[in-house]
Amino acid sequence: MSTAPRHLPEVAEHYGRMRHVVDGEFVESASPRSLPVFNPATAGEIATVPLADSGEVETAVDAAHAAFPEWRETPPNLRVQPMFRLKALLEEHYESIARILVQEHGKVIDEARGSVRRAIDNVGFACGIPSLMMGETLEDGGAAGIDEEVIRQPLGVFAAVTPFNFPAMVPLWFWPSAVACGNTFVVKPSEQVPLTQARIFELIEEAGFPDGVVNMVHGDREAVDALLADPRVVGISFVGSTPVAEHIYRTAAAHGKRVQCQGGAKNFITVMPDANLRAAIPNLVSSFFGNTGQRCLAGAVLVPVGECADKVIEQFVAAAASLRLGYGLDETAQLGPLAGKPHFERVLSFIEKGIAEGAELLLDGRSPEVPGYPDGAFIGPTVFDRVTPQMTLAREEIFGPVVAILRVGSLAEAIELANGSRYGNASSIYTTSGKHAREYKYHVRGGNIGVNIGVPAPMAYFPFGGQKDSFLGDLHGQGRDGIDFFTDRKVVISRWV
Amino acid sequence: MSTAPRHLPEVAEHYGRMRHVVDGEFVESASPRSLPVFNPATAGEIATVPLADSGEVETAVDAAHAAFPEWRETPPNLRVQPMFRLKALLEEHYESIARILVQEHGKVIDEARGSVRRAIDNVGFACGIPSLMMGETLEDGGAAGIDEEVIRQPLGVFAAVTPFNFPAMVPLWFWPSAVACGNTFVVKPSEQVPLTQARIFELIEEAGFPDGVVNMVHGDREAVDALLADPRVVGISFVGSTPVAEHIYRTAAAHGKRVQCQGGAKNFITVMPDANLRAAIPNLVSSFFGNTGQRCLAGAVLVPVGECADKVIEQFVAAAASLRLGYGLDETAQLGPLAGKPHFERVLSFIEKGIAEGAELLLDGRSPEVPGYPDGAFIGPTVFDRVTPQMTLAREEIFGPVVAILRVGSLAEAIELANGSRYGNASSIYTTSGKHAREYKYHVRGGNIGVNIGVPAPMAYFPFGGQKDSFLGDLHGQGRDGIDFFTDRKVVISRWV
Amino acid sequence: MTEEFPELTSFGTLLGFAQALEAAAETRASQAATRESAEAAQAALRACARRHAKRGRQLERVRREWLNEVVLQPITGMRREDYVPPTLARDALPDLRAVVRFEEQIARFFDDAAELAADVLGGLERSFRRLAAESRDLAGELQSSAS
Amino acid sequence: MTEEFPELTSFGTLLGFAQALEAAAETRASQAATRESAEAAQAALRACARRHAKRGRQLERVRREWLNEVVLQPITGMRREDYVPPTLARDALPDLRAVVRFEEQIARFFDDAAELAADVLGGLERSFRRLAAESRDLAGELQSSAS
Repeated sequence: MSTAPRHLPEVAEHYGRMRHVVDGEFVESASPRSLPVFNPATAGEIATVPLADSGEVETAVDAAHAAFPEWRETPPNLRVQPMFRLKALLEEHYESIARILVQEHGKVIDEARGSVRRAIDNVGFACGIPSLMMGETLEDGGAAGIDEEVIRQPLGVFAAVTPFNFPAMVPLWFWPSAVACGNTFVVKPSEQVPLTQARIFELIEEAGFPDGVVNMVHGDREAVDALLADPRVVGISFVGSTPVAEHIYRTAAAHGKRVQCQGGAKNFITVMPDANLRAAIPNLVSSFFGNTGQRCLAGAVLVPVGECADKVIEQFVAAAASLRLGYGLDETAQLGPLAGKPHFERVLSFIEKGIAEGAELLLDGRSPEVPGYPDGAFIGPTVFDRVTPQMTLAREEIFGPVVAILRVGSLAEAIELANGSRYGNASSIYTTSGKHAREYKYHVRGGNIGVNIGVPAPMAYFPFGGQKDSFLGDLHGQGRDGIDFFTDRKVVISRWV
Repeated sequence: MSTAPRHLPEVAEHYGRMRHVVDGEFVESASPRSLPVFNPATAGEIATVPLADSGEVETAVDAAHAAFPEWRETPPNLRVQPMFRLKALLEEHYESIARILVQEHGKVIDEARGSVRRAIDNVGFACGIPSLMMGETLEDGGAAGIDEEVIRQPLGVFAAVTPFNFPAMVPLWFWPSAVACGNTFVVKPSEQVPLTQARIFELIEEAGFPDGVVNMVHGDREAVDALLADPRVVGISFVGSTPVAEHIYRTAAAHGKRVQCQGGAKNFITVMPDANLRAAIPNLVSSFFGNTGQRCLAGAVLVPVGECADKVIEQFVAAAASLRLGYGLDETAQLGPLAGKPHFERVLSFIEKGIAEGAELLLDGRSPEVPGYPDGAFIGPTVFDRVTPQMTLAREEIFGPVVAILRVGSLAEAIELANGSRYGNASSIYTTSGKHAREYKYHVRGGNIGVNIGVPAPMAYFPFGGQKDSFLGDLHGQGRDGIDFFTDRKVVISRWV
Repeated sequence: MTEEFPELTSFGTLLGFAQALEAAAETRASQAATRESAEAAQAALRACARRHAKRGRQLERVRREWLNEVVLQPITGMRREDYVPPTLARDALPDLRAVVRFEEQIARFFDDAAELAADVLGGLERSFRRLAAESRDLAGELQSSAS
Repeated sequence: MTEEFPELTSFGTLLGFAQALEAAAETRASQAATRESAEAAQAALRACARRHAKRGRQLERVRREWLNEVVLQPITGMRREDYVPPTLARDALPDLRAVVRFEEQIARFFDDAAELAADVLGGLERSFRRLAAESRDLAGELQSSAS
């Protein structure tokens, strides 16, 4: 019997040089440019990722473009058969995918598992395409003897450019629905975390999709620009920061493509005096610090309302202070490192700016002690009180375990505060009052509203996307929105004379 | 290399005594009543099926009733996880299930495989419940500040009573959707063909549904009456003949249950002079003789229109005459035996009545030579010309490889003829004219219309059911109709003051 | 089998712990069955072992399927030391009474876990309560099989 | 491996026949690879064998997933004898030329099968046409690897 912290074994020490997946084959990149991939907890190098040049991207689009006509004519019920097999394969390899994810990203194993679960759920959703893709018909819908129907048709090659914070899940928000609808696809995972998606692509191959239907290129901005410029790519899905989202939205639109871009976030979490704090505090902690704050749905600004502020802050800080930092493969760790050294430095600079601007530092997470991981990109829970709406801490996306507290006097003020942000990704309220909850979800501009839930992450069958500067486009990811994005509605009006 | 007919091995010679499945356990029946199960090709006994008394049925309903509250509160996305596992298990055991089906039912292996495919597709459909079961919401749907939403909720214990002609598929029209929606279920397969479903239940157990969620009792009318009378059974799905459908519809309704009953059929198949006969003839042959005529969608009355009649009949009879009868596990056999001796006798009596009533026997399938299977329930393709609408052959359901030809002069006459039948399950037209096709599908009263397709069998995600005396109830099986049948729509109107 | 009982810092570790408990219970009941001579006791112990094997599989599914963002929150209030099973001396087989005691301890674990889950996820609480109740039933059945 | 080539009475048997052809092609190409001495020819034969293994798996999926009621109709017009591969003499290994000839025969089979499927199911026709074209390509590649 072991009493030591439970260290799960790594799947491999080093994963070698990543390969693209083009036309059903894993292919070595010929590009001279590449980057090392690091484990952010140990700072050890665990792989090399090539950075595709535009020619390699073109080859992947070639394959997707060539595969489209036949895949599009494969009936929906047959298109989902490899999807069902992939669902089963992902379940079978669930644990090892989660462990690879921890190695390259740093999040703790339960968070990794949870995100693999969500990745799988998106594949499960896509298995329902025969029902979900149905159009509508109306006899005599045009006039007597003239029938009208609407049909959904796939469009061609789609591509997704995805971020570093959810290496398994975010690519799967897009390609399973797109492919199940009859499109073909090119995925470009974040060059910072290419390993998880590479493992998933091995399973995609095993599931038996026809060659060229799902392709992957590793790369950076050059690859993205090649995808944006290629006239055969009919649509782009992007998740990342708002400045990049704006670039991609503009460029894709200039090339006449469909485009949906999820940008940054600054999520306000309101706690009412009537909230049940016993249930709320651990949930708040998970909202602000889960995934080390690197969630587009993470709480960023804590807004206690009225007289409850001191009590809420006291309990929240105490709970935050007790979180155990560690390597994500230690099952008892509750908080992993930041996903990479550059991002780590950026988060530190926000903390320093907060101090400089005069906010009150209640909990300082800089230079935490993490035994065994002296080189890891760790920052512990950090909490600032007495933040004002004008301070950087209240306005800019930090994407780390850093909390800004803004005290307000009323629910109306809290709502006004949240609505004053340029972002509108998520927002939550903790309350026992139905009336307060209804007010909040009715008035707060945000794509995802939580009621006593700090991470209001829509499940695979619901749409996922923000409002205001957190989202550019109209149709969100996931759910029926995704199906609308990946299909064209064609109306057929028939008269037989 | 073998040149002999390819005989696939039987999964087992004898399957022993069937057991009920109650509360997650395979249980021996204590009932003193039982029946032998025969292989209709060899006439050999291959199993014994117990006939449950009402007490045994009650135990199964007990289990389903007890399992309901927790299953109903298991979230939809978790309820579909065992469904996904079952999908994978059915794929894995696809071939052996099909072979067991041939052994007990007699159809040829490709037909068995095709029906297992459809069974699996229904499980696949049910995997989409999180999307399919969604209700609708409207902010301020009641008035300013008053929101309105509609929620779908499961109801409790449902049961299905299923026929002998599709031992794998028909039970799976019902229970996967019902169970995915959060209900629990009791299946009573046909006592004539209990083996296939028994094998599927082994996989259901392996898939890990909670105990009591899916139960099975073997039995006959006594078991059916017990299900109908049990006040805890909230709904019944039935597929079989119209007289039994009427009994079940009436009795279930008298007990205040939801009920949907698919009854008999007499399907009219119209061939226009402009039809493409090269493509139509083999398709017609499969419509009339596939599954040895024991399909509720099988062609029964062939209606050639106008001058094409002689040519159509000549080619159709020639193709029918060349069909190769045999044991379904011989892969080259094209036509299996009838599913049982009593039914075999019944079909023979219809042929004799046809002769007695004066129809012209073009092809006589009585006493065919089937080498190696002298005791099999074989009847070959049988075709009567010059049938009149008043003859028994044109009016009653035969459910065997017996075709009645009625010649008509125009499309309008053909439509009138089809609409004159008390049944309205399926009807098909063969034509190259869009106008003829539109006329036919617009005017013919039938739940399933084929255009150049002789067996218009709706896929799992479309509703399956007839019109007129072929169906009693409103919501059909499969697709969104099934989900409506297995859920209640509850409207919630909220005002928070 | 190595028995690994993690510290209880999250619902993930709680479920990992629960699975380890089930595995330990299966082992101990199987071992005790080889030691007991009375047929009724043997049968009850074997049934108990089978039950724990099935529960272990169910908990694996619960762990995979129930744990999403909503419950990825830290937990406090349960100490690992209060629930780890007594270590087996080398080559010593547990007897039926030891199995009964362990079963009661398992029931306590799941009761406490249900309490923790109550504020977080109804389904998890209910699963834990059912497992606790079943463990108490199993303890009772084992007890009476010995007499 | 027993090679079983059923008579062609339905799309089910047609696909069973096609799978048997793919298995035979895989075997023959692998065998020929052990016999050929030129490296280019060996490599081409091994690639050919791998390709047929993958095609066999694809055909199994086509058989399971495409065959529903719509295509359960009898077929006529293709004679089994026209497509079965030449029997291998005991212990004799085929050479590259025999593999090329067989590949061409396979292409013919799929062309004829596509013709039959044309009236029935577009997807099936297209699959067969693609397999035929690919077999002709394979034959060409093998041919040129020998020179």
